[in-house]
Amino acid sequence: MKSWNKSKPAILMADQLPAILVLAPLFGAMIIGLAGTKDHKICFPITLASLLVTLVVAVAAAHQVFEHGPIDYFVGGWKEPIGIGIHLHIDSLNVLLLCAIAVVAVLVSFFSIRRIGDKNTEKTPHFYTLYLLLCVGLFGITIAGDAFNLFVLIEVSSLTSYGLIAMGSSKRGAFAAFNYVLMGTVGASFYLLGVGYLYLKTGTLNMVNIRDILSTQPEIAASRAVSIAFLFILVGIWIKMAFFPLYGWLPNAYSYCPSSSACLLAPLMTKVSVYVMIRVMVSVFGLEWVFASPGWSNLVVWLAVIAIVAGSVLAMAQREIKKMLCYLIVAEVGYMVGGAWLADEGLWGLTGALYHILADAAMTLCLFLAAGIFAKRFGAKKITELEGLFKEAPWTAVGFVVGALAMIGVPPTCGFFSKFYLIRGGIDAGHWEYVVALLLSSLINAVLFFRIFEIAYFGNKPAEGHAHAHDDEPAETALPSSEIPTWTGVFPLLVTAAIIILLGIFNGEIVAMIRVVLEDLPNLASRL
Amino acid sequence: MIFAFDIVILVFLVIAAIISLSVKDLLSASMIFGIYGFLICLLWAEMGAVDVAFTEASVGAGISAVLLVATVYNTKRKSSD
Amino acid sequence: MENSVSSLLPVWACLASLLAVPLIVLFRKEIFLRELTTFVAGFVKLGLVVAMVPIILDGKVITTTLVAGVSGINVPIVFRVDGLGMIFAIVASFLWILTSLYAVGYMRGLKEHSQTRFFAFFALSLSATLGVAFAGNLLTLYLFYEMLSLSTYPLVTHHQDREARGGGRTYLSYLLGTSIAFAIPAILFTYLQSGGDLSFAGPAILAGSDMGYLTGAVLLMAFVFGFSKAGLMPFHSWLPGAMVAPTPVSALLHAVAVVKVGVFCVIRVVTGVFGLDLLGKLGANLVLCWVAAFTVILSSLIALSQDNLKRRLAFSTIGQLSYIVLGVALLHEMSVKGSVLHIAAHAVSKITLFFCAGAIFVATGKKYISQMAGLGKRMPFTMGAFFLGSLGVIGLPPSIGLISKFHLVVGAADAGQIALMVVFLISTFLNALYFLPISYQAFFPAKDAPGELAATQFSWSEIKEAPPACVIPLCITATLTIGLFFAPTLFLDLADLFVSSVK
Amino acid sequence: MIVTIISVIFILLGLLFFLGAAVGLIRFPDFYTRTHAAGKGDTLSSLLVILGFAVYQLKDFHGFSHDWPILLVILKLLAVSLFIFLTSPSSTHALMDAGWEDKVEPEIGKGRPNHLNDDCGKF
Amino acid sequence: MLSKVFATIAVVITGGILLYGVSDFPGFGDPHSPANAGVPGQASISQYFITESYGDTKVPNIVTSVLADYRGYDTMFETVVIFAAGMAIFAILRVVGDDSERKPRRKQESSFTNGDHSRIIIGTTCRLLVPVIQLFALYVIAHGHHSPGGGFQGGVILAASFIIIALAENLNSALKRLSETNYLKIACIGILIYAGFGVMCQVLESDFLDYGVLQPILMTDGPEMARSHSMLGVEIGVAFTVTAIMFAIYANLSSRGLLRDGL
Amino acid sequence: MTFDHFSVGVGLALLILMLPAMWRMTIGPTALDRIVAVNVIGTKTAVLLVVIGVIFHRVEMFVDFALAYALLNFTGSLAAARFLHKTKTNKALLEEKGGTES
Repeated sequence: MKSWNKSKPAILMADQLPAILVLAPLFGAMIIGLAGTKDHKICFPITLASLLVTLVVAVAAAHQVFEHGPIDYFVGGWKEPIGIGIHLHIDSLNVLLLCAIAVVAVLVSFFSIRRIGDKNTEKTPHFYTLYLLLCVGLFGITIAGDAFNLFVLIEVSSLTSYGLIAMGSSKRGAFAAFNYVLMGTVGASFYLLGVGYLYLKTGTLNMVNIRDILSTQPEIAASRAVSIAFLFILVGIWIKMAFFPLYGWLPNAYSYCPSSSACLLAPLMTKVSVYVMIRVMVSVFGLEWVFASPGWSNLVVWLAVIAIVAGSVLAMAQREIKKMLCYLIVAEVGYMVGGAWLADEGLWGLTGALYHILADAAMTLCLFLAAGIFAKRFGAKKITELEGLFKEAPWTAVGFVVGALAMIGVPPTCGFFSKFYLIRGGIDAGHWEYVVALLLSSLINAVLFFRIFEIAYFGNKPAEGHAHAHDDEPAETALPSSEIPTWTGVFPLLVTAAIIILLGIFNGEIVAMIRVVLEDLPNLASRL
Repeated sequence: MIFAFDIVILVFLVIAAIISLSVKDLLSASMIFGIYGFLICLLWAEMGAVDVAFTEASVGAGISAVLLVATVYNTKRKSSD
Repeated sequence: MENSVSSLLPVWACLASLLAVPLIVLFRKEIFLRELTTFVAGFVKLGLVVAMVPIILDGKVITTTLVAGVSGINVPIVFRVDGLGMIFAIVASFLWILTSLYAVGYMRGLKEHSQTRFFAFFALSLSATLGVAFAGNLLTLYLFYEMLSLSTYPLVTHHQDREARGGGRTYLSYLLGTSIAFAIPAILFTYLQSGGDLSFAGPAILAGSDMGYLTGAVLLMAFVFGFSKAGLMPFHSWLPGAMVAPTPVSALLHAVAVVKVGVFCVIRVVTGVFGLDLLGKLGANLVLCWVAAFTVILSSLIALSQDNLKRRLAFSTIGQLSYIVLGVALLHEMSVKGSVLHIAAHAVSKITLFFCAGAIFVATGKKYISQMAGLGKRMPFTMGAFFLGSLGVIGLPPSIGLISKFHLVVGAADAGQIALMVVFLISTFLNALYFLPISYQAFFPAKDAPGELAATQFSWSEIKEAPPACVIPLCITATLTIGLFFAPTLFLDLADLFVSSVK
Repeated sequence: MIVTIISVIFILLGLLFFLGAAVGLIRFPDFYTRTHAAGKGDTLSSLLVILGFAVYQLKDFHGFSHDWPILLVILKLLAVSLFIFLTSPSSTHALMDAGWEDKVEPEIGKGRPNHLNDDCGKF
Repeated sequence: MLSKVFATIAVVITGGILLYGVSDFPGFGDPHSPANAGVPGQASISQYFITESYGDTKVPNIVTSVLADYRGYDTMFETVVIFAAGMAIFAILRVVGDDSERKPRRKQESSFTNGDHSRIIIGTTCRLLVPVIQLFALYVIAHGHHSPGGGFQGGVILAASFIIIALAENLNSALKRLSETNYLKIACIGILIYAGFGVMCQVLESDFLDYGVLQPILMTDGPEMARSHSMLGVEIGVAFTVTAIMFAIYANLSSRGLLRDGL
Repeated sequence: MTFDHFSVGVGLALLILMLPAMWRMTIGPTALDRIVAVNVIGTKTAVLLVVIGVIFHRVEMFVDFALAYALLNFTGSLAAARFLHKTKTNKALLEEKGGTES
């Protein structure tokens, strides 16, 4: 088959959406690398421009998906037989995540103005290059329709995130990044091993193809190697998403890195990994294969329960805001993994997990932005140092409160609705332990955040001179507030807060979008 | 017959890996890691994965050992465990 | 099957105080305008509520849909006013005006800080209260319930000192904690069980569903403990803790709004979610009955041992709330009616008592009962009102308390629960035991009492009545306690309407 | 056939030297002697082996016109041996030099005066 | 000590599971294994590559055509991985501007050793070899179509030649040949070349990296040769990035980001 | 016995001859001994690649690897030697400095 002989209609921009999604930030990064070292001022506009392009493209893709169905893109035109080339795929499962990534990236880029280097602004272009490359990786992961391509892009995102985490000037940050490198490499290797095993049994790397083979060839689907492939892929992704026993790298990595890196990584990395897990479950192995034996499902849900409880309890023990938020991420990952594995008949758990990916991205971004602002403007890193800061920075306080309420799960915010769907799935599936864990974690969140509110709201002493009170060299010192334009932090924060509420109000529409792809799954209810 | 190669190379590979992990002197460890690269390259070549073997040859011989030595040079030479 | 009228009145009634919030904040420098706003909003609100009374008495139900269906859940946010909601709304909005008057006096008298915040959140919590009163389904009820918890938190922690923060912490952790841990799952379970219907209109939500005794009992207790504002016993300790709040807050919120919202929710759950038939069939109500009975007795005993007046009042409130819960749990027509009436009766009399406690604090700075001997001669109006309020709470004639208690006791007897009837009677005796001695000592102090008082720093002779803004409201409520005994028609009619609708 | 025999002889000779180098690597007493054995022996023997294989390639060679790729291969093999010939001794030298600088004690000639600790920088 | 025990247990378990799966594999080199012959009822990818790739691309080395054309998207991102690694190391290590807080720990060395003889021997060898190595690297890059090799391997070898310069003389003389600003630019240009080929295809109204449509620009005999030529171009892009980044990593790593007095 | 068998034998012999180097690498009293052993194994690898090429009858392909090894194999030992030189000079520098200060 010679692909270039096929008569194509005049190609519209619309057909090229998946490619543009990864190419725009890639070109942005390269241009910054070429020209940014000379003139640092052009870095931010280029970043913003390329991210805005991706935002537009993501929205256009969403429109396309919901109007005309999934987008399939075959790189290099290698379409037939399926699997020789690389297949990019956008459907309702991932298009919302694409929009979320684009939005988060745009918002955090504002926050990162003048915040990156602290001491060494010379590294500004490198920061933005890594930033854009991370976006490339995340977009690429999300649209990948090929198991190996997914691995390559996981590597892109991991390597850039190592760099972003270690960019601060603190030793602890570098050490945390090193831990992350070790764990991340192990995770990526596990994933690769799994893909290798899968390839040996199926002879293809294309997700659609693998799924076809596994559903039509029962002897292959039943083979040990495929099960082990699944196990390794799963464990690899779990390491990447910091699922419970494998979360060790996350708290330090996200709390000792520069604020703007944390704001970009915390909302996106783990969520995208969760998406990868769901994609692997839904599109590569197929849910009926994954849930064939209930024992595994029960085991994973129990692990998720432990993750939720442990994350919440460990969060209670923290004194630093960011660390606390990091442990909350661990708990939230437990929500999503548990939800995805509930195996209830209506797939409400999976729906909830997918919705929670979006919701949690927004909530985490909101809280990390607020924590970043507190750290930057007031040097407040420990919870006790927040005293009286709600009065000093009322808008930041508004954003923080909205994020916290969403985390607790107060109704108009998205956090409530994601929990609603997850609990619904839990009840349907009869996993009461999961329901109890969710509620317990909400309770602990309430305790945690109201403790912070109390300190920040009632403390009379305005925070000053907190910055020096650390034993180690601080990752970032408080700059005189005149140096940072306040809006760069507050604007993205308030937008995020608004998104949290909008996500909650329009949750029905969003869930309807998410369920488009789940409805298409072959008659799941009868098999489970 | 080429199977014999397999066995010998794999055994050597294990030996090289264990030695490079157990040696306390990091300079030696990084050089022994070079041997690991050689053997892997041989393994690929012997299995017919020539492109991979070539990559391993160029990286293993040209770059990786030097980078490791450069790193050891800027840190401690003795391993602590 | 029921006459429903669509009207925006409940929405405006709810909004009246909500719209006052920005105005209050706006006028934070103009104290007079600020307080005027509060009063105007209060009267507007009362007017709107009263305007609905004829419609309700006509046997109709007012329904307003605010949001057609919350996205994703497909449950509308609906206001639905029936007899029960009406009683509660009247009581709350009327007492708000009095409390505002009282609060002005109290706050000025003590020169409190952050008064703007105080009045703003006060208005906000009233909106939430009316929202609960008018809630047409479980979701709406829950939303306003949580809104009330959050909007009263700044009021509870008004003093901002260590004690206030501790109290606030207990307050929020109990209220939010139980609602997250018990109420949400219970609501979700109901939602799934009923196939997405949470409305109070028509027959009870779960009336048709088949569930076992255990499921029913667990679900009922999850609801009751989830709405822990009702103060049932293992989850009651937020109430004494919240007494660190300024007295107007304690008065309105912890005698009327917050705690009554709790029992209101319990009544809604028993009548609207389960339905009397289903519960009677399952027999699950007995669990609730005994928990409530236990709470009644134990809280009365604890109240006896308290020396701090406000704490004694708080434990008394816990007991009285359990009367209401117990009445509903008996499932008898008479006792349910008694419960509904007791919402009004207890509100009027207990707020009098709280007003008195506050007035005493404003005038003398005293908090402890043992220091109040002989106070009746210095503060005759206050202590007189206190006596009348005590009568109302104990349920002695001539007070509205007698009517509600009569219904409760007769209902218990009719339902065949003699043991529970005895509980009512014992508790009434205990009530008398911990309230009447206060009044008695105030007017007829023992001989050695003044000596003890002399040890305090205040000069005994300087004590006068509290400022008129404090005294007038408490006189009005005391009068009401007695007056309603003679003219209870309105409340009786509304309660009848409600009882007949759930029967 | 002759080509094969010649190449086999070369290769066997190379293996013999390899064996010698290996024995030397194990048996010699100190670093310098071991380096000597390894450096000299390996270089020569690898040269011989590769030369052997290069010669072996000639067996398919029948004329320039269409067998020239074989000549290219032979050329490459010769280049391999040439580069081994260049690099191996110089790396041996570098190591030896480093050992000298690092003051590794020679075993042989303990009785003789040791110049190692004189002034090593003045060569 | 305990952690070592746990690590051992983890390793043993992981290895055990992997071996357990291996027992299920098709035999080594089995022509009927799924990877080689495909699954019944499905087109075999390997067979397609073996039979069709020369016709599609006119490149004898199947591996190269798979890497640079069929799966060119992957290869582009592998190059990006390398670029990102370089950037990350740069972002972590490089000390820009005022480096007074990091005192130069080692004296500037102008030669390999103190002794002249070593400098002569090593220096001469390297001077002889470096051009050969560079030539060889170019050969590897260009010859990737016909034998193993290509942009990545060639780039590594090219970088190694610069590293040898740095080792034989010192870092500065290597940096004189490939300075910091240059290697950063070269790395970016390499990826831009690669992505540029893809985007050019898009401009000519085809899919990303569909080299066939470049025929009018490259003026080749047919789309197959256009693919072949584009692959060469792409390999050159890879080589640019790999060379620059590998050398950059060495330079930063060996001198603690100071770019002077390195190893 | 064909030449292929002979080549396999040569390959195995070369592999076996790596053993002494391995042994040296394991026990080698100094780091330098180990590096020498590494060097030896590197050279043998280059030769072995040619042997494998002969066995596969694709010498023209495998000779490229051997060439790469031949050209690059000495970078490792060069770096190690340089390392030892530098640390030694460094030590000397430090001692010198310490001497002048005291």
